[in-house]
Amino acid sequence: MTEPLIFELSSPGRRGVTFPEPDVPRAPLPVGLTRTILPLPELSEVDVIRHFTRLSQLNHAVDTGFYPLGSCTMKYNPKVNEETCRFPGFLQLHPLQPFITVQGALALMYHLQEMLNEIGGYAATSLQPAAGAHGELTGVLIILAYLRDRGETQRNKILIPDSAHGTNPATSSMSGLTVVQIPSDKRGNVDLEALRAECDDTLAGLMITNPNTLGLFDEHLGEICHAVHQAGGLVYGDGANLNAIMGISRPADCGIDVMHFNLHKTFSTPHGGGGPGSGPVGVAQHLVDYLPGPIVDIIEKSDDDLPPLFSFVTPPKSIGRVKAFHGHFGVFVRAFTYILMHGADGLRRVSEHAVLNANYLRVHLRERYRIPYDRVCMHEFVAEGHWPDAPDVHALDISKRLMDFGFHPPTNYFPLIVPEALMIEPTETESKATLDAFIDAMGQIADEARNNPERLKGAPHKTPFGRLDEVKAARELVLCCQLTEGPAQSEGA
Amino acid sequence: MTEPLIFELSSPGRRGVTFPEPDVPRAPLPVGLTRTILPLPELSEVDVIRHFTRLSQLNHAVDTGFYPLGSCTMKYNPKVNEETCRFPGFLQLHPLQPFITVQGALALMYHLQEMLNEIGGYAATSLQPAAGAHGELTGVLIILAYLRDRGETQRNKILIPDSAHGTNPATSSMSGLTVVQIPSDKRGNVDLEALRAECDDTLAGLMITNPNTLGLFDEHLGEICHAVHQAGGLVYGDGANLNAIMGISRPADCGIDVMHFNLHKTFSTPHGGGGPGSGPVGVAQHLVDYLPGPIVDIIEKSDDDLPPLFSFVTPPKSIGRVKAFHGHFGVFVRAFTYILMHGADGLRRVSEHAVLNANYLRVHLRERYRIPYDRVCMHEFVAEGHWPDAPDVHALDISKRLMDFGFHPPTNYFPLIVPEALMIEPTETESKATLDAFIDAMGQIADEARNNPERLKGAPHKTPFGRLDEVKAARELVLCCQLTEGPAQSEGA
Amino acid sequence: MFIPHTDSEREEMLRAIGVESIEALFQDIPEKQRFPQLELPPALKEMEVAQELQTFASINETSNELTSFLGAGAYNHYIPAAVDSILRRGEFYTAYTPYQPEVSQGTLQAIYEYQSLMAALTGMEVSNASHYDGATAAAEAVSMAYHHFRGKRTKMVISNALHPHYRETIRTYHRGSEVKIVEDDKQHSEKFERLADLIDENTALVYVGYPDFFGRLFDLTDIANSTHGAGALFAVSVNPISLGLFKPPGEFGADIVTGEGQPLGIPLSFGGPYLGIFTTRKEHVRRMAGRLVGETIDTRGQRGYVLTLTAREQHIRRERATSNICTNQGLMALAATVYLSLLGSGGLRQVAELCYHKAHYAAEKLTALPGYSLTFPETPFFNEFALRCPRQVKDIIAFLLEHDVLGGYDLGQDYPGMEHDMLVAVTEMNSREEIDLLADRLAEVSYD
Amino acid sequence: MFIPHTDSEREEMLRAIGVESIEALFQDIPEKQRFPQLELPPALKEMEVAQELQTFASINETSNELTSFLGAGAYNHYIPAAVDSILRRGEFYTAYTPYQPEVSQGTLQAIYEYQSLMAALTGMEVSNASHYDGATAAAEAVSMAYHHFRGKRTKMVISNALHPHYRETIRTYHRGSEVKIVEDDKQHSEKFERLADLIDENTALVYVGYPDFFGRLFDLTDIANSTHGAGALFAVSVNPISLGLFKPPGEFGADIVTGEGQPLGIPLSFGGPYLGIFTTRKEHVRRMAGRLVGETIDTRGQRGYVLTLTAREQHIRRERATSNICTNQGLMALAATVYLSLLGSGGLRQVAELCYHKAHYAAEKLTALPGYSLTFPETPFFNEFALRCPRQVKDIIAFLLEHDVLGGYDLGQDYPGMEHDMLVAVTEMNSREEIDLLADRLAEVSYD
Ligand SMILES: Cc1ncc(COP(=O)(O)O)c(C=O)c1O
Ligand SMILES: Cc1ncc(COP(=O)(O)O)c(C=O)c1O
Repeated sequence: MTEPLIFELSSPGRRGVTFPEPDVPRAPLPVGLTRTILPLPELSEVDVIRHFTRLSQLNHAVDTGFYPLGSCTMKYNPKVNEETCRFPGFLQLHPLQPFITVQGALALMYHLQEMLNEIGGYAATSLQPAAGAHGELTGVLIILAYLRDRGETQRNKILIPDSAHGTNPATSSMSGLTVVQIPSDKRGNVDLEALRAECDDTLAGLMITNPNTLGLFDEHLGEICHAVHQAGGLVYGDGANLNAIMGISRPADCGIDVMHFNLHKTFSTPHGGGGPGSGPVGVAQHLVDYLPGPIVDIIEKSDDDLPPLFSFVTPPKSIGRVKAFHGHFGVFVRAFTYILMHGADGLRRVSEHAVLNANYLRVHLRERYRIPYDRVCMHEFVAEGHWPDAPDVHALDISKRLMDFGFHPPTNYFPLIVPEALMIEPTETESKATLDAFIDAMGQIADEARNNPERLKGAPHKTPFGRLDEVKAARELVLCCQLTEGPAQSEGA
Repeated sequence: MTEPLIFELSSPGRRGVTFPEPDVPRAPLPVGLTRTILPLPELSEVDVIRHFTRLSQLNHAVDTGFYPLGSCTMKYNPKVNEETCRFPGFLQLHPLQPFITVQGALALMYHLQEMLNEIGGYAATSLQPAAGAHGELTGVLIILAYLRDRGETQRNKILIPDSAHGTNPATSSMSGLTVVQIPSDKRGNVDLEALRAECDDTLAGLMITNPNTLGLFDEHLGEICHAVHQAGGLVYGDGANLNAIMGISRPADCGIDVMHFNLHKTFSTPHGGGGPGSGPVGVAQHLVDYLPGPIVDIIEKSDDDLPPLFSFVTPPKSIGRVKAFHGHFGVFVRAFTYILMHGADGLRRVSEHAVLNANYLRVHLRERYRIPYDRVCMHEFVAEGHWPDAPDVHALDISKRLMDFGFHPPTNYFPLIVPEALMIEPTETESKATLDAFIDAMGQIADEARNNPERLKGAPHKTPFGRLDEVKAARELVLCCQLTEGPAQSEGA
Repeated sequence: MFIPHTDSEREEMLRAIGVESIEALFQDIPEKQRFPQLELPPALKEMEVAQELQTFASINETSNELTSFLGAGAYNHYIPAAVDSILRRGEFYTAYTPYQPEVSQGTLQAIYEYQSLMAALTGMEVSNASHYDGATAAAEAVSMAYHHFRGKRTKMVISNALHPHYRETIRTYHRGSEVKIVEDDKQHSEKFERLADLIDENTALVYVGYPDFFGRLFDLTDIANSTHGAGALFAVSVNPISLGLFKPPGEFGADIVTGEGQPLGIPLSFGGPYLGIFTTRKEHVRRMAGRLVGETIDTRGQRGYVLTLTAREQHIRRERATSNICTNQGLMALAATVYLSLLGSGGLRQVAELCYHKAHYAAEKLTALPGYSLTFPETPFFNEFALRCPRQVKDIIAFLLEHDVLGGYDLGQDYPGMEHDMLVAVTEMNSREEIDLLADRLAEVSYD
Repeated sequence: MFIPHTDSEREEMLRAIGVESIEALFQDIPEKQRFPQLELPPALKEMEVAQELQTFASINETSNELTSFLGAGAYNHYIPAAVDSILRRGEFYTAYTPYQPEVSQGTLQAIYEYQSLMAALTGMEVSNASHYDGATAAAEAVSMAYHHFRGKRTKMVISNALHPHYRETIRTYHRGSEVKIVEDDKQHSEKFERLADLIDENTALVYVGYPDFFGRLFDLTDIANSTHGAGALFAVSVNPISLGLFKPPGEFGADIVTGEGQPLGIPLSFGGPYLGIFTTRKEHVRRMAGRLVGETIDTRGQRGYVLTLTAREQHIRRERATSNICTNQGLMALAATVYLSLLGSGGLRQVAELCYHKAHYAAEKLTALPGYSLTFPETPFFNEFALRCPRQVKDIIAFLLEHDVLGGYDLGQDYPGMEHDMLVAVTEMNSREEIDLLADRLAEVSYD
């Protein structure tokens, strides 16, 4: 049963919510500026609730089952986070209230900044960026501002490993930089020679993801950073994979000058069906002055009786703000709750078990799937979803078939350096029982690839929808609907 | 895919929630009293959330679709109710707090008592009863206390129409009364002659449901009450069907001495998968002193500056409390919110549209289904789920087949006076579009009864479960499970 | 709003019915009684009603704003956020009794799990799907005992230390029946001698609290034996949290266990809705009141669940039903199920221990104050104890309230002669500082 | 807790992997940098963390406790309870970007509906699935205009009355590019003459606010014509609530409409997460950034939805992508979708009217006070207006705060010379009494 569109459920004149009559005189409306038609759907509250309740049930989500979507850290989102972020003392704060009225919120942001500094090894962090990619843009602009400040206007080249996420090159070109792609070596590390060859005085820096998108900790990370620094460049760290290394290794200690955190990955804030995220950016001491503002600082130290006084300050050479207001505060509250519940040991345990789970899957799956860079991995690994003796079966077919077992598929076709990539990130919140069931399903699929490939090509079979025609969508480009009379109720039989 | 039992998902040593270590010294435990085994399941939070999320999706509910379960008033439950009842100022109140600290809660209860008095026409209302049946018990005990108080110990007979809900006779025998069943007449009213014949000096009273369970307003209600009163008995009103008559007719005005309200039906509080309900009991002036205590009253009137002071008081001849504390306060908050949102006109509109919807369905369904007492109905009506020319098809088959169209079936096999009863109560919150879709489905089913009866006998087809073997359940009586090793994850294919 | 009809739809519907107006649908109602003008406050919009209710709520002082040591049958425990996140699912809370199992497996399996958890927790064999609360569960236990002996035994021997509300509810429920309630007095010794003395061959049931209203825990072996020796049934009312640490009544041979389930993840909410626990032995299942879920299979061979033994219930058996109960506490039973699933055996034990240790710390602190002592110094207790005070408890409570402390419960309200005894409850929510604060405040209370 | 591993499971897993200990999995990390001891506060249990966060929250004074007239880009509107009840559904908020449409139709259809609603509201043809907020949506509009002219036009003419944060964000985003931002001054007349003067053949984009930062509403016909006359694109930043009452930018010929979606059912939450609205004309769809959902069918013939035109995006096109955006504001877009579905055209119009009438009542009341006047007396406004005050706004705000009133926004912070101008916002949440109270308080403010 498909669900009608909200517009198709509309009946003219119906009302879901109404508001009081004005308690003030009506003012005349400006002539010529008022709108004549406002084609929004008209429904009762029950229609709206049913519609979205039924829609929700068509989703796979962390709350309904395993979601090993590589690079996305689909860990469980603790329910207490959803309560704390809704405390009226947080939810009903206007971003521009006088700072004296929001000391609790500022204190929370300050402590979160400090915690992230500690986890990453950084001197300062701005919470403003809205997501990972936004953090990248912020970080690269900081690098550029730093270099320009030193008069190094010729530095316009940025190095990006071929395993990098698409946001890295996209960010770089948004920032006006020229991207040079660096190949990976046989062990899945950045090819050190290729990198060194590009380390000249046009170098602005390197964007590196570590652990990288193969799930591997680069064995030459120190040398890589050293080479870039030697050439006068800076190193940007894509922190998407921080979940592997909290309390295990601090990016700043390894030479990464600036990095974004993904609160929506590492720190358990929900992905929201696509967002919101939050991508705070941490920087080493030499970049502190360039952070986007404002950030929270203590403007009067605490004394015996009084707590410290917090306020917003803008760093002296700030690149400027990267969005309105102060960032995704509601996400901060969740992440702060999460960090408080874990402490240093707890966060290390998180990373340890994320890595344990990934390796457990890896050693079991390599019996049936080729794993191109097969060494101890961090929080994720990449398998090949293809076999020479089952030429018609592709990673996509495996993914679709996994849905029949109640699993969300791994990330497909990324990173680009592995053909038919299946990028698998179990996270630490999954139990051995779930991993075992996934291993069984993957085994059965490997069998079916040989015995019954049609079962895979036709998958999924047990989901509410079969495969969707993406070509038709792109060709016809029906991107929104109009108010029409439509079926009000889906039918049986 | 069936969902494993919570016990089957357990892994010894796993923890969903943990608590802090004691901040006080440990006290020695009493010898010989401590427990050695505590066989509860052990899961992580994500396992628990997934389990109950998946379970929930196996339910039909008002929030997922039409639920015309007769006699249950499955109207939409406004979402704002779910917020107001969770305000910390309500949720975190202990029932035994000094009354001076709970004036807001007492004021709310007082106003709700007054509102119910006004809606029913009563002199006083106790909010204590937990549900309809509990209200019945309360009301019948009040009648008995009143009669006994007047020395009428011989009055042990209670009259109950044959259309009554099972709780009415069950209540009566719990109260020590002898039940005499009164037949219905051809128009679905209480058979007045039969009633009069039983009106003697052993009569304690009559329990009447009006509108009755056929959905009909008894055409002789005044005469019925008069006859009972003449004989020295009292009239109890089962208020299950109040949704038809708010602002239309007040039970007390018609001669009903005592009645329960169902906040979980008429006043939109959610049914909770079986409860909680709330069954406040309203009484006419002569019964006021017998109400179960405590009820809320004003003990100091308001004056210019101060609001009135509310407190609990126990009526002088109270039958005693019928439960611990003061009733289902969380349900009161919802009902109070609902009444405030409607006002007098709004409640009347509710009843008007409940009746409109029922009659709209009735006139359409009578084209295909026999409606034994076919006259203008109130908020519901009863159809026969059987045709002479489709002898194998029964009300149950129709009900199961309706599920395939996304509808919850009507109430089956009640009231007992209609063979193969399908008791249909749409409520006012359903739109014409939904009713039309239901009419279409019922029409299609009437066709299938002749053309394709197997389709009905085998129904439902599109639900996650097929018909369940009730005989096996009653024979084997497996009523709880033990800790066992079980499948941790359901399987595909 | 909640009535979706547009004007034109309404017209169309009236036309289909064949009447001119909605009013015409109400001809069966005598004109005199038709369309009364109700006097109710003017209708508020959602936005206004939310503000209005907030006003009511904010007038109250909550157990969170105050430092609370109030228990007496309802306890301030921590409720993990996951509990409410499940209870807020519309599929659970906007469904009703699972009459139609094919579209109600969520509710049915959850009830089955609830039954299993309650049986495990109390050490019994079967549980029903819930009663209204601890008080009505107790009243239903009395009915069950009465029916068990087919009315041939009418005496119910009930400990005076059972919650006063429960005892009163039992009496109210059985006003109209032949049942005779007898009680001992509160001072009965650990051996329940006074209670045992009341048992005779007309005794159908012996009822005790465990912990009792004063928080006391007794070894129930002897009283269970005396009861069974007289051929009567033995019933125990429990605080379910205590069963995380203490022997379940089933191990003492209880025939019926009832209790207030509120501590299992259900908010205080000024007294309700709560949860009536009811478990018993399998041999009594047909006389047990309330709904019951059993395992079975469906036509596709899948394991599933249905309401079973419905022939006991009012909608089938009518005046011969075991009880009139219909709507029960479904959602509250779900809360308890989720709560126990989250805590598991380790978590429940932890909560029970925290309550126990903190209550004992409090008892030690408070009895160290001059003028204060334990009312029952010899008896073990769980998380609540009676404290003999140097002044009338009602004055002490008023004094404490001035300092934003919700003192305990004034036992003089229910037990004449105990006007100096305060029932003090401590849970995992009370910190050591709060207990010390209580001690400091109580130290300030001068002698009469 | 959140790591489900029991000790024995951990052992078994390590054995399967073939390592002795978890530490052994981290050999690739140089020892020197391995296992730093982090200094973080000690771990709290859920029960403690809930209390701790409550402490942080309670230190703040909320817009509900105070009487608030603060807007300036974020508004205190009523959010119907049904919105959050949908947002709390785990199926929505714990899913991610719907890469796998077969198990993501809930999210996909909701986005499609969001796109449809935004297109309808703004009077445009297509909408993306969201940007981070109104500021970054504006910055992306500038990028789009730049790419539209393939870098051949580099000048962006931006109204100085666009939200200061948006203007700053645009500048930050385009620090590294050739884009040149030019602004007029805030005093431009209704005809946008000053802005029009800046347009030339190198102009790619002209950007105005509607309402602008000062709450003002202008007829955009002429400036749209001037813009198009020069061959440039015309972009408008909106407050979506105002579009319940006022002509949508599409009717004025806008090429791009952006805006802050927060007023559509999203809580203030100290500034985020909010919602960046972005709509445009179909011809520009391939250069629009962000995700996009399109209709299609599945193998069973059912209508369904997929992410489409993904070739524009970073994960396919990498350094040639339209933007780097990946994670967006999915859940906030859902909030707006539910909000608009609940209100419908009637409800949205009602909210817009309430804001309009109340703001105008406030303007009348306040300008009747001696020393107060409208800064822009000639121009229509929506729900916000600049009030010229007899004293520095910063003093007025401090004075009002003493009386628990959150005054408006101090325009002097962004506009030198406007230290006496306060931006006052009024929504349906402000009662007449509150407005009168503000007037009373402002009357007490004496002249300098
Ligand atoms: C490796 C990597 N880098 C960057 C990003 C972009 O982060 P965001 O989606 O939060 O913008 C992602 C997102 O999945 C990623 O996996
Ligand atoms: C007519 C009638 N009377 C009484 C009851 C019992 O009410 P409750 O279930 O609230 O105890 C019902 C319940 O459905 C009913 O329909």
